[in-house]
Amino acid sequence: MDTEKNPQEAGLFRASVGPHISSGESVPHIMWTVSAALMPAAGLSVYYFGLRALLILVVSMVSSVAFEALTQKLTGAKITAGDGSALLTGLLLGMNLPASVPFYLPIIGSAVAIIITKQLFGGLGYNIFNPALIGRAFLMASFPRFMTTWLVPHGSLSLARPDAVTGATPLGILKEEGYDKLLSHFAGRHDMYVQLLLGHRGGAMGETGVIALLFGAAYLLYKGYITWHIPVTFIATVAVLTAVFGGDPWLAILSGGLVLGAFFMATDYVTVPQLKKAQVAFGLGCGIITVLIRLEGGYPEGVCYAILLMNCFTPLLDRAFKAKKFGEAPVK
Amino acid sequence: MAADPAESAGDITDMFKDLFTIFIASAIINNFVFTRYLGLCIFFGVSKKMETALGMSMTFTAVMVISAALSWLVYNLVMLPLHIEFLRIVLFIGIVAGFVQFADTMLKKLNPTLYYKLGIYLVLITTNCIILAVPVINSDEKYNFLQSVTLGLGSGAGFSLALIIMASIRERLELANVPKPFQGMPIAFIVTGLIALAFLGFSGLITI
Amino acid sequence: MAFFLPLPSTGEGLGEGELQQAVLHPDLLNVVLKSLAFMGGIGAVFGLGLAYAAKKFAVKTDPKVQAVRDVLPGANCGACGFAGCQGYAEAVVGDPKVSPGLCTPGKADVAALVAKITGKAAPEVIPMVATVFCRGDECKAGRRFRYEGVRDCRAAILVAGGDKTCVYGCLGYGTCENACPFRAISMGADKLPVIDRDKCTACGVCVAACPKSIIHLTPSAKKVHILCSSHDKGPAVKKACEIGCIGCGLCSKGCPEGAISMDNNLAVIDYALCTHCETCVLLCPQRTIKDMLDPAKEQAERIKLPKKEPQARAAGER
Amino acid sequence: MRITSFKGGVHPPDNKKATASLPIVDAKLPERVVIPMSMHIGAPAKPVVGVGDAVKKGQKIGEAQGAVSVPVHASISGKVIAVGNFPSPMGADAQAVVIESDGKDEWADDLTGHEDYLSLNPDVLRNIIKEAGIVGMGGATFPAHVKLSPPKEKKIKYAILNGAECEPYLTADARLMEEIPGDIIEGLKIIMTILRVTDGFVGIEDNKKAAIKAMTAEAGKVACELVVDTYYERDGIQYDVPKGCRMGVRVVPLPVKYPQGSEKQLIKAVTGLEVPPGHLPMDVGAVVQNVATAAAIYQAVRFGRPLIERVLTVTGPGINEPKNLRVRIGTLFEDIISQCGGINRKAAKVVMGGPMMGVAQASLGVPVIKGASGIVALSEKEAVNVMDFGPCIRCGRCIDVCPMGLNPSVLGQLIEKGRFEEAKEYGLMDCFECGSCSFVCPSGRPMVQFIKWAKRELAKKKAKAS
Amino acid sequence: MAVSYKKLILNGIFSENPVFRLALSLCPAVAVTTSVRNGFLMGIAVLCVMTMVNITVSILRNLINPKVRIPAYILIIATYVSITDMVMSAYSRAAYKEMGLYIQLIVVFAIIISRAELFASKNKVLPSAVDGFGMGLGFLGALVLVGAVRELIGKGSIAGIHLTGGNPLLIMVLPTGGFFVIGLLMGLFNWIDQKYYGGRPGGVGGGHH
Amino acid sequence: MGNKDIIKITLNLVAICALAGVILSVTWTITNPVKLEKEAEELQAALKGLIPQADAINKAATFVSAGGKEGTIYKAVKGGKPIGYVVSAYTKGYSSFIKMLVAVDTDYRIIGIQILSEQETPGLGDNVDKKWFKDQFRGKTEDHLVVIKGETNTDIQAISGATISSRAVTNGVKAAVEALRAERAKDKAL
Ligand SMILES: Cc1cc2nc3c(=O)[nH]c(=O)nc-3n(C[C@H](O)[C@H](O)[C@H](O)COP(=O)(O)O)c2cc1C
Ligand SMILES: Cc1cc2nc3c(=O)[nH]c(=O)nc-3n(C[C@H](O)[C@H](O)[C@H](O)COP(=O)(O)O)c2cc1C
Ligand SMILES: Cc1cc2nc3c(=O)[nH]c(=O)nc-3n(C[C@H](O)[C@H](O)[C@H](O)COP(=O)(O)O)c2cc1C
Ligand SMILES: Cc1cc2nc3c(=O)[nH]c(=O)nc-3n(C[C@H](O)[C@H](O)[C@H](O)CO)c2cc1C
Ligand code: SF4
Ligand code: SF4
Ligand code: SF4
Ligand code: SF4
Ligand code: FES
Repeated sequence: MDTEKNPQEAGLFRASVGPHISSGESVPHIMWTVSAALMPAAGLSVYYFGLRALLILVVSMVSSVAFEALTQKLTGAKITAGDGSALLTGLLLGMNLPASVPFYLPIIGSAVAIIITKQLFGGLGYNIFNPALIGRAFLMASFPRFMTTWLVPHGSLSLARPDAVTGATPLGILKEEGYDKLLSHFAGRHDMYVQLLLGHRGGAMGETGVIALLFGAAYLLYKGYITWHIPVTFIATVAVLTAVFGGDPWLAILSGGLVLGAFFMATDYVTVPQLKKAQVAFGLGCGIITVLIRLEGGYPEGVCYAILLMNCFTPLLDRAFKAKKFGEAPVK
Repeated sequence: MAADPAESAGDITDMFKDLFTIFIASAIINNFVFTRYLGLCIFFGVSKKMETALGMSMTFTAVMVISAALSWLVYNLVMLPLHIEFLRIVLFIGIVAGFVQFADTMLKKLNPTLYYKLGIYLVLITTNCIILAVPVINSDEKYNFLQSVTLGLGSGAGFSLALIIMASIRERLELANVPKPFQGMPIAFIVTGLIALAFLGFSGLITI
Repeated sequence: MAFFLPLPSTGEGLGEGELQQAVLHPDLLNVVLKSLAFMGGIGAVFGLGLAYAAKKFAVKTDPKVQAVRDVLPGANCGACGFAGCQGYAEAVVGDPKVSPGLCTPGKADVAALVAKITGKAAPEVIPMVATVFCRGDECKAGRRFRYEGVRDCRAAILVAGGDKTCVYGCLGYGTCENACPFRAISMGADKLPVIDRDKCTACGVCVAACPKSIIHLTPSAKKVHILCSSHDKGPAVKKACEIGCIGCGLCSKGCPEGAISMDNNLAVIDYALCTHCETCVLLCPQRTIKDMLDPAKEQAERIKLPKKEPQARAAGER
Repeated sequence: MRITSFKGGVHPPDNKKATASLPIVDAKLPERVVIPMSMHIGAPAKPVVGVGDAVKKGQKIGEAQGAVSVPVHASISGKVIAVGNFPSPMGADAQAVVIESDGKDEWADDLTGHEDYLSLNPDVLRNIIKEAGIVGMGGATFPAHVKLSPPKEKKIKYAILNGAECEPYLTADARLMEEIPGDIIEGLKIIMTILRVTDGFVGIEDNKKAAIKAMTAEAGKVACELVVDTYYERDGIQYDVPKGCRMGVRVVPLPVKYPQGSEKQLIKAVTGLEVPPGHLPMDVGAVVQNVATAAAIYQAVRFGRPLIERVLTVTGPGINEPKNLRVRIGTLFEDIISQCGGINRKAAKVVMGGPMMGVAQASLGVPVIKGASGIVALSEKEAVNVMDFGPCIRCGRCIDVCPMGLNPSVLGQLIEKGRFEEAKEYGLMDCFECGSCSFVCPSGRPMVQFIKWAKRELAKKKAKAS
Repeated sequence: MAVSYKKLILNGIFSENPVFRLALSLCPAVAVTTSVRNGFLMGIAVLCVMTMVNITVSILRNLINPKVRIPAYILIIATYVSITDMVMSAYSRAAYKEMGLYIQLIVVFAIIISRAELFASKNKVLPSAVDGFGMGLGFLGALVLVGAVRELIGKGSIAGIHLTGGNPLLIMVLPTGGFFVIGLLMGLFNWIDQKYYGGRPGGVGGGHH
Repeated sequence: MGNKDIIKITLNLVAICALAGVILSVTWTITNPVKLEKEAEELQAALKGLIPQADAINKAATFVSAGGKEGTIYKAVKGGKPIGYVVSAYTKGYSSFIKMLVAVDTDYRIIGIQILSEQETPGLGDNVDKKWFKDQFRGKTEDHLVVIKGETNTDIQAISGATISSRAVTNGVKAAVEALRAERAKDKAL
């Protein structure tokens, strides 16, 4: 046979099955963009909670990436720690912590998030549960005291652990002391909404700056990196159910980690259903569980557990909903 | 049997509320597998495939309800009057074993297809903690007949839910690149731990 | 609403209330009699029920199936041609025409056992082993283009029939390695599969998996092989690969047993006739013929061959 | 008047500028052609000439084998110098006849045309088309006469010409429509005559304004030639074929998105009908042919000329002088490229067809076949490298774009683990390998390769079982 | 069947460890192993019951009709469990309070019935006793190991002796932590097995026989 | 299989059942008194531990406690005169019913409490059994049975991270005192 007819003297052609061109989208690009979209909120939390907040975020991100690289080295897998997904996990984990936690907490949290929740399942794309949220839930169960000690926004540059100045979260006050107490805490309903929107209140770092979160979320929606399905159903369900049970729906939306959770964590491709219809069901489930926990549960806040519980159902939802095939009679 | 507040109140809605609470509590909130850590052997054993999980779910729920009912009857109508409560472990497990063996023999003959689908699970049921825990709770808590049966049904439904969730997750895991030493049972344990961690969100779901 | 289920417990209670005299000082005889009656009753009910059910609903099962199933290796490799070991067990017991010697991994021992259980005659089983009929490693045969895609030989042939210069040659993406249920295959550094002849059970899974059909089962006692699969004419082979069979026929002519025949430009050994005389090994100008009897000699021979850089055949790197 | 198109699809950069306005030019007469016996779906033709035979242009050199097969013709006059296995652009080597030119380029003597072709019996027409070796020139190379012979119980209502040309880079069909709209419409009329349909459509993507204009003008003439009214409404759209016409041909501008040119998607866009999974276009009463096929049919029926040449686009950053060329079947890629200023250092990958569905070539020593719509030399940067694709991150983009409504993410993962049978349950067989999924996948997963691989394994298994 | 007693015992501890290899009787392995002490007590209870059951079944093996084999074995197990339960409730009250329900649940531990069925019903008394003892030992060992790890991480102590200061990982003494510890230990053992003994992947089973 | 087999199988099972019944009833007759005695002893020890100066502490009344469970009131007598009461009551905690003894003097001032059983979270809720927590109740009157998060000398300081359990115990104590009040109102002799 004739193989000598190689016209390209410089070397060999490349060959593969088509398509031979691509949209140019890549995983690192997506991950870094989502991280960037979180920066306004991260910046705001540093503004409110001081340098310490920055340090917690950095420790969390660095340790996540380090654990990712370490496990990949140990298991002999290709090292993809730079693809931004571990960084994003670290960032989100950090944003889920109060600024007052000791520095070893984000490290333990990243270890659980990256090693147990992600790499033991095969790494990016294979994990069943949201790594950052598992990290948070793990820390919550292990160090409930640290995890429920919230800082009052103070903008201090000190790095010491300010254990004296603690403030309750709005939902905590709501649960413990009631709505009226909460209103008096904020000097009025209108002030409360504004303060919540601007994030001037106690809470985990990433929960506070709702306006900054919405800003980042809008950018991701515009870029098409996330779609409205989960966030909107999630938030709407919480608002409606809260109203039905006699609560304040706006407070329900603006307080707690709902905005962060709905836009940045309940949208993690890996751990939510793929199909839009299934995503709506996912958002609905998240909303119901969140309200159940907030109103009846042992915790003041339920977003984290709601997403994790729905993560359990993701494979089931993936099975239950099928796309309509071209030419098939529409499925009911 | 002991006085039960709902019963003595004689209020039908209260009774249904009470039964509903028992059902939801045992099926979801206090799911035996994820919050009580019972029934694990079978849970891990048959959750590899959705098909087996479904088979086990149906079989288990049926056996659960029947054995809860039978146990209640014998315990409350025979053992309590005779003051031989100390035989309850023997009795409860005896009922399950006998019933399962009976159903096994019958099914094999009467409906072989169903037998080949469900038969293998029948035998496994006798070695499931929940099957014993439920009658024990029923007698401990002095539940009435309906409450006992509801607890049986709820526990069965809860176990089924756990199995189905787990099976769907494990089927997805078959596409994942779990490191070799962790394939199979170890990763299943980790998954269950993670689900249990998520179910902690339900903990304390009580009014104070 | 309180969704709250009590944990069952026995260790909880402190004895409360006045201790009943009867309970505190039970009458042994009374208790024993009550228990006896109760347990006897339960036993009778269950015993009768079960025994009756066992009689009424008796089904025959063939214990032989289980017996056969127990002696089979349980690899479910499918070499027998049935759906797993259970399938074969049922077939060999149920169907008199099914031979007891179909389980290749089980070798003669299992065949004998199965024969004994089923009462069939034990067949003669020639032990076989898998052999790779290609020696064109990265140095000896090059690549035609730069393949990009899934690292699997079956996927790689989708692109222009595979990237090897020799269209018959081993692609080296290790499909056989992954397919072997007994982990008998490993990909060598030269990107050719190496078969561990001790681990290989001749199940034939790799034979079916290889898209180039260059793995064959050969009698494990026979150790001289013509390791090439190319049916190309001599000049084409020479261009594509250094060690391929060029169809010159020297071996065929030289073999004192007449064991080698030419099949469409490729020399083929009839293992029934080969006596390991090694004449052909020495005759082959391309050194295609491999003698596994004497691996040291084989090694020495390999070293003698001029080594080339991988892809030397290609017109160099871009 | 745009009808909703299909759901999904992608928008690759179209890159057609380089050749869109270049008129078709005739390529130099090749000195040697390598004509594969298998340029169509179905059994390869059997050579009927031997080494040393003298042949003339249009002379039959390969005989069709069976129903789904067509004959093969010499594309130049000269001498047969070899019959054997030669590299083919479709992959592995295939049997081919090599002809050395005598420079005379003489037609064979026995080729006869028909002036009054529309009055011929459909069976006669079909036979002419078959004997002319005409296969689908849109890429699928399905024998045209088979498509034009639907079983009696299938009532065909629409004859659709495919002028979508949705692949980036390619402009051959667009040029044909601009330059010889008459041939194409005549071809369509022959098709309509054979199928006895009154409704002809030409679907053209909206970015080819000149082609739409030329074709609309030509289609308008059809409407005026013949008699009988047809007014009808379908899916809320009024189709009014002017009074006094029997046949109507309508040019339908299509939304610009890939793979608009795929048969089922085109039918959906033009008629609003969806061909159910596992069914053929004729099951909804449609037959689709490429515009070049229609032109070839006209050539064969009118002048008796078999399919021995085709128009293709030679383009891409790796080609020095991109062109639209009319070339003889069997001309080697290297000969064609040398007429386009040669290949340059940028070329990393040479593809026959478009960059989405085209077949990458190992070398340029392969011949042009009937289904070759272009030769595209892609640059290192734009040719995607799938060697180190990552795991699926379940982003769902592929599901959104799959025009068939499949779940390529699951398909890819199942096949990656060797679970071909299960992939079938997820609609493996309905995938027509358009590559939209791989195009958008941020992990660069080669779904099309997975899918082709699985289909092949399943076919092998089926063949073994029977 | 020629059996070496040493091999039988080692078998129970390593190659067929009820928890790590056979994945049987997992509930107590998760639920009661919050400390070395609890694991030890549970293990001892199971060890006793298992040995006695195996002995009894082996003695009675020719007297029990195969048709009612399973119910009969379960009755035997239940009897021994009830005895353990009663004896503990009377004479070892502290331990009994901590074991709570799980003592009664010993009845359904698959490992016991499976050994009765697979081994004791086919073997003489002494080997059966040794087998039961070995399996029980393996179970005991597994529970103590899991208990030790959890106690160390979750409480910073081992067998009640405080070792570390600071804030321990509370979650480890929650049952959730039990799953993690067992999963990770299983993985570790598999890794050792695969690395040094060339074991099969997914070496742990999880069947009921 | 004939009818004889049925009888044989049945007898087989009956024999085993009977044997089990006999063994168990013998064991029970031996162990149960011991168990009950020990339970009684433990109860007395617990009661005495709360009001050591009493001559005798005996059951005096029952009432319905949390979750419909039975609560008991014991009366502590010294020299024939009541010096206090011990209430055994349940309260709904974080994840279980907490059972406790509440000792009260005749003026309803708390003498002390004892946790009998609980299944709260190890490390969190189960800290209600810690001495410092229980000791807080000594000498408190009903008015000061209020849980405070943070330092307090007058009220009950919550266990940090387990406010629910702390509150449960405190409310349980309050409920127990109320139950005692109610029972005494009903039964003057108490
Ligand atoms: C087995 C087979 C039979 C076919 N039969 C017909 C037919 O009878 N009529 C028809 O119009 N097309 C028929 N086709 C052609 C297909 O409908 C389709 O046009 C062809 O596969 C190319 O389409 P594509 O380029 O969109 O892939 C057949 C195709 C195959 C594979
Ligand atoms: C993804 C995809 C894209 C296609 N694009 C075109 C196209 O742009 N133009 C075209 O004529 N055929 C295209 N085809 C082929 C058509 O499906 C169909 O086979 C053809 O139009 C039938 O005409 P033919 O048999 O005359 O080639 C495409 C097929 C596929 C699968
Ligand atoms: C795993 C887990 C177990 C818990 N167990 C208890 C418990 O036993 N008792 C309790 O009061 N709260 C328990 N909690 C609830 C939280 O710690 C809750 O935030 C706390 O009760 C509120 O108290 P704080 O106001 O001091 O933060 C538990 C939480 C978790 C995550
Ligand atoms: C839109 C979006 C949201 C994400 N959200 C999370 C998240 O909530 N938690 C997390 O650990 N990783 C998140 N990631 C990163 C990544 O998907 C995650 O690490 C995978 O779950 C790891 O397999 C997100 C990524 C994207 C693109
Ligand atoms: S022998 Fe076959 S399967 Fe194995 S690497 Fe070579 S080509 Fe691939
Ligand atoms: S090498 Fe081939 S024949 Fe031998 S055991 Fe492996 S797969 Fe089977
Ligand atoms: S799955 Fe097939 S049809 Fe769907 S986008 Fe991918 S290649 Fe196209
Ligand atoms: S586009 Fe790629 S990464 Fe996204 S779901 Fe599809 S296969 Fe997975
Ligand atoms: S110990 Fe096996 S199910 Fe509980």
